[in-house]
Amino acid sequence: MAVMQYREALRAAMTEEMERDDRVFLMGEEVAEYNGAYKVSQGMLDRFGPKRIIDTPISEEGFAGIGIGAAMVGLRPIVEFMTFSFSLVAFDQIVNNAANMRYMSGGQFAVPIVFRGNAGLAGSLGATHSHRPESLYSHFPGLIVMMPATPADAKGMLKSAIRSDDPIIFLEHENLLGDKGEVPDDTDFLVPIGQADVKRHGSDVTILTYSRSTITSLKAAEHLAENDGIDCEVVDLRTMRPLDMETILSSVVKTHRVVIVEEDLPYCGIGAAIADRVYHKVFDELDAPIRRVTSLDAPVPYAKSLEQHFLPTVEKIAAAVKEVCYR
Amino acid sequence: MAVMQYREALRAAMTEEMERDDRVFLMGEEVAEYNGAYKVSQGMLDRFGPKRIIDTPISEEGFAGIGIGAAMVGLRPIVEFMTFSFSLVAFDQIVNNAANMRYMSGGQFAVPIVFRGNAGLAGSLGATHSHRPESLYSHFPGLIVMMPATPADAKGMLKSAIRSDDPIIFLEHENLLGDKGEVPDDTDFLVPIGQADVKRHGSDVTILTYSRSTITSLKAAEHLAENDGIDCEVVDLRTMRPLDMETILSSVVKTHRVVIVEEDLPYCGIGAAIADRVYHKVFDELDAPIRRVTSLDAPVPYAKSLEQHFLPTVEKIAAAVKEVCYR
Amino acid sequence: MAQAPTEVKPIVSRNQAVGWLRQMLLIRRFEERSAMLYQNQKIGGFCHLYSGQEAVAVGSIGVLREDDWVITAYRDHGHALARGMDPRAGMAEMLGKLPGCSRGKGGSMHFFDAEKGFMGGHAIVGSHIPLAAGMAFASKYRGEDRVCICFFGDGAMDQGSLHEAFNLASLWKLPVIYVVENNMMSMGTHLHRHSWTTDLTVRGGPAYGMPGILVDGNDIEEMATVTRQACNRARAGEGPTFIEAKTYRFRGHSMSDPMKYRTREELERAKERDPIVIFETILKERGWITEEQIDDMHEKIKQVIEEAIAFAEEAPEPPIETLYEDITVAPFIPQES
Amino acid sequence: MAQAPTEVKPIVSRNQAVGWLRQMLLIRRFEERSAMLYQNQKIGGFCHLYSGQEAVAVGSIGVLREDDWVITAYRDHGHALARGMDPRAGMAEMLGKLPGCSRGKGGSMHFFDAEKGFMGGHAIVGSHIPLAAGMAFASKYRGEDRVCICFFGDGAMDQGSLHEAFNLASLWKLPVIYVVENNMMSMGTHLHRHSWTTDLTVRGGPAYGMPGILVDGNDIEEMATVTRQACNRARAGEGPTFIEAKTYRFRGHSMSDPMKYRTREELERAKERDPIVIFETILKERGWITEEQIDDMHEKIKQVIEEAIAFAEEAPEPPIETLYEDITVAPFIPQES
Ligand SMILES: Cc1ncc(C[n+]2csc(CCOP(=O)(O)OP(=O)(O)O)c2C)c(N)n1
Ligand SMILES: Cc1ncc(C[n+]2csc(CCOP(=O)(O)OP(=O)(O)O)c2C)c(N)n1
Ligand SMILES: [Mg+2]
Ligand SMILES: [Mg+2]
Repeated sequence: MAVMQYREALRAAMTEEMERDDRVFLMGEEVAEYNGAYKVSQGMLDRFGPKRIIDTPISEEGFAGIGIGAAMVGLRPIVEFMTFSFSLVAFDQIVNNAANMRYMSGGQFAVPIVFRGNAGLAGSLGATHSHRPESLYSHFPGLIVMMPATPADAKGMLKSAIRSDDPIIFLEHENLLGDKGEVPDDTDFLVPIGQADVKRHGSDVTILTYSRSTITSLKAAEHLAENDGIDCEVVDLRTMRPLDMETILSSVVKTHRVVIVEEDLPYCGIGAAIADRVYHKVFDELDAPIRRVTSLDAPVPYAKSLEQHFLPTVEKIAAAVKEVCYR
Repeated sequence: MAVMQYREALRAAMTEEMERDDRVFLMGEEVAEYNGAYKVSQGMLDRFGPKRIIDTPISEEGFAGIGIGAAMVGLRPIVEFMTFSFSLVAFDQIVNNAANMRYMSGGQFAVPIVFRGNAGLAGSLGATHSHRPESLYSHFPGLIVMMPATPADAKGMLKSAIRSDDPIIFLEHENLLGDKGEVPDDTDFLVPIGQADVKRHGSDVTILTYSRSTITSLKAAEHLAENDGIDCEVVDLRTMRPLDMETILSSVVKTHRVVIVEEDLPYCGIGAAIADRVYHKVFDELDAPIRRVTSLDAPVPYAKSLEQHFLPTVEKIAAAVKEVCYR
Repeated sequence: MAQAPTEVKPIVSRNQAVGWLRQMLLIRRFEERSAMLYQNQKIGGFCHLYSGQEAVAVGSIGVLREDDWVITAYRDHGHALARGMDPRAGMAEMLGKLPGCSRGKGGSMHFFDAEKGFMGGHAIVGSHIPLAAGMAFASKYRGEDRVCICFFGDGAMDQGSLHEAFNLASLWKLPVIYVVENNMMSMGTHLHRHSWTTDLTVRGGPAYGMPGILVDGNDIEEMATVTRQACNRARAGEGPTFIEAKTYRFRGHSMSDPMKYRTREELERAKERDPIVIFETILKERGWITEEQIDDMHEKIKQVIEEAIAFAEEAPEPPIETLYEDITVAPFIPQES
Repeated sequence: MAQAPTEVKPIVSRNQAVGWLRQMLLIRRFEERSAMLYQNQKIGGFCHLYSGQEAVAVGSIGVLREDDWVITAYRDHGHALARGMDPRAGMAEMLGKLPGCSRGKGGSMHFFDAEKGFMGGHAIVGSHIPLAAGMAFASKYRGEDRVCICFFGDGAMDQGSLHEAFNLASLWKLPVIYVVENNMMSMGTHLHRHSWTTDLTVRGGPAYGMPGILVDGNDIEEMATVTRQACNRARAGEGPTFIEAKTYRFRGHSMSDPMKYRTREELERAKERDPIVIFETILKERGWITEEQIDDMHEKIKQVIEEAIAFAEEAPEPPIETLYEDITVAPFIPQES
């Protein structure tokens, strides 16, 4: 075990997988000579050279498509979007070419590609730069969507993503990049795709969450334990498609109460999709309607004074938890 | 009242609004000389000339952006996507420029534009040509999303859309274009944005649906009334954002049972979003968990023999209705 | 805008030439029968015929190596057959059957044949142009000298994906050959109404640092000549080439196109330049084939296509469980109920 | 690639010229102080400074009519101020305050000023290029002779949106002027590493049927000259113009850029060509301004900016209820709970 940052864990995952498999390469804006806009790929150009660490022009549609084409013939590209807000100009490539290729070709082609980069509200970036695309991409069968919350998960999940034969949307969070944590050194440490993780065991309420909201939820759980004697189980979903229904349901049948915490928009987002699946499976197990804590239903404003009201907070989560406990 | 096709009703709406307001124009692929890929704009070039009925190159990102720019300075463009599957290459323009412009400019600019065209499964078109973008666009505050099911609604809703000062996503259905129905002649006949319509009154179960699925749901309701003595209320939602919660809830508190019928994908689609809002508002009013009838969670296959299993059918709806009635 | 040399014919052996004629006839027949099957509603969806453009695909694909890649748009039957796809697999796909080249999931617009390096028909205009650069990228990454040839229509010149891929291909000197099949029509829109210039080599060639070669796409040997040059250039690491192949489609844009945008006379005139008739004449003049042999060839191809149709008609429908197959390589877990 | 004429100076009156100098100084000062406020965390998010490029915005916007439109990317302070935005509104926006030019919702990257025809800073690279064509389209549709000028960086040359908009603008002869501010860098990527050619007039000019004019962007009067020509062309219905303005940015890409991609010497050399110093020298040589008057101008501008900062600091935060304001023109109904 070593203590490292989330960004270092991502880098370790890419580095190890690139050493293991020379079909793996990294491509994106500023990943090479600049060492990564967020320093995730720092030093990788020095290590692997310009053949495998590749700076691109600002041509998301172009290089996403190049990645997909290269994957179709057997390479295993990692394509970095500087932020995932910029993936929207490559949306067609991802949902038509990456997601549908295998199906439309009757299984003849696989697209083993990882699209990765930050998503979410990084702070005062305004509406264009703060998109949360988790539900947009989870919508599509053919894609797998992963969102790590901790350094260890960042490493183990990214390694699994790179080894996967399917197209992966791997959403990191800028505000987690500097977080530190214990990370296994084992070069075969893998967090399986589609496996949620109970980050805190508890008996009263199940909090279903992911990415940065996991951290906030854990804080809220501590707060509730101390101040209100409510014992929350915090389930970090980690993979948004496919959802780990087994872990989710075994928690829900224990606690009978669910709060979903997410950074996504409230409408047609991932939270409603999760709630729907829980209701469908275990409606009768629920002692209270599911409550959700989300971003507000508005574009993201620049002003800090406004933006601070935008996201799930410990207070909002605590209020929702109390509500489902009828307290 | 005149009996006309859905496509004629759309044409009548555009024609009347163009005569009423010379800032309105129609732009898109094959809308002019070809008379529309689906003949929606047939004859409009003859009537209005090439200045206002404008053929474009295959440049969705380009002409969507031109429409938005023109709307920012006071024109009122109608932009046709030949099918909405092609809007995915213009996704960034729609969600960043159309949806966010007013907010980001602090209210200085409005974007009075209508993006319209077919969406859904038109039959044997395969995965690339059968997207259902209702949830993708309804996700974003700043957009309004409308989906008419009948010729009268097609006319009244499109006229309201054209008169609106906000960006509208107006999703038609290829398989409804030839449907006939009574349509008011009144040039001021408007169906208000955000208003659902109870297309069939009933007391036992509420079916929430929209677009083509409304027609299938009405058939299922007849079938259930005749064969099972179940009296369904069919609520045609019409506007997907903002949802008409008042109409929805007043039906639900009457029937206490809800089935949602949609052509969208099951996960992170519009149906889960609607279910979530109903649960949130009137959980205690529900005598059974909400059931949903959706497309399958797969890309859309070409083969008719497969595709026929894909969509909501009378049988599937009837089964869901019986399930919520515990029959 | 460079002009292709025309004086160096014949560039193929007699055997090859006869094979090319046969391929063109096969494509033509495949599509004529497809049109009938479409009218009988055995084929559904959109169906875009290639008739009139056969020389472009056959002449260019004809000079590739087996390990090269071919990718195209939705008007893809010609390229697939030129690349050696079994017409039975193609026809079964049209009919949505299990042994179809895409297991019945793709249909007319989405043909695939991995074994032949046929990387698909792609139905979103322009979307496959970056994919082609990606395959070329892989070739270069691995130190191979395989090339990718990518076909698209004049209408695709207006898509942003082309611009991004062209700059990247040129910047990175990727071994890719871009062929615009300029049939002067983007669906019902004449070239001069969708492109600022009707000379596409101005838009796609030197503007992106590539040779921009104009060629008569109905002249199969010219087509082969310029493609071979482009291959050599690509294999030598000198980068991409842009070829504008002027041609004409004899049918409507798709089966549902009433073709009001052109006159019967225009069409008749175009048919006088039928690439198949032209090549038949040339081969006869060279004494490489006789009238009789041609008739025989027509007859044999008829049989092949009828067999393909019979095969397709008898073939099984894809079973329902295939709906959830081939979505992901990993076991697929539907996110529903 | 045409070269701009340089012999026809001066093209402006003394008054105008002095006004331009003042504007450039205002921009420079606005940004120097912004950088400090950023370091003090009064400004958040991304902040891209324009220092070194001022002559491009001031010289070109300086010859527009009041009813023309200006639109640019996220590096937008310079264009906004050149168009006459009140520095107090700009500074309040930087600080996220209610009287900010976008009510505190846009921030540095998303300045807007409808009254001045300043159509925004736009932060998705390339996304505003079609919008500019749309405004030009509206001008033509209404039979007006207003033009739209659109600024973007060399990095935006690689986006598909540019390609689509350029073909459309040329095809429809729209009155739009496209100005690429070629500072040779796309964030940390040198031009030769992101564009197949370093001569952008090859990519953006004649390839799209537009004049492609190369101009020294640090020479404000050249900038004005070529823009005026482009305006005349646009107003006469002759269509778009592409201008490549060579320039240099003195600061990093954004405030968080360590600038490892260039040497101190390169930067020093570039600063010798500071457009403000150049223009000050010219005006002094012409006898249009004295050293004293320049000092006085610097002093006054300092005051203006300090006042703007004071205004911004004292200005109210946007109240919480504004979160749901200005989303739609119609009353907005949040789709939540
Ligand atoms: C992005 C996108 N927009 C529109 C369409 C609809 N469409 C299909 S083919 C076509 C015309 C294409 O013309 P061209 O590229 O010249 O090819 P051709 O049909 O002549 O072979 C159009 C508009 C599409 N498939 N994809
Ligand atoms: C579509 C998109 N991709 C990436 C970015 C991130 N980004 C912002 S500015 C920039 C560099 C742009 O360089 P250039 O266009 O030359 O403008 P300059 O910064 O030099 O003014 C990049 C990569 C973005 N904002 N949008
Ligand atoms: Mg064509
Ligand atoms: Mg630059």
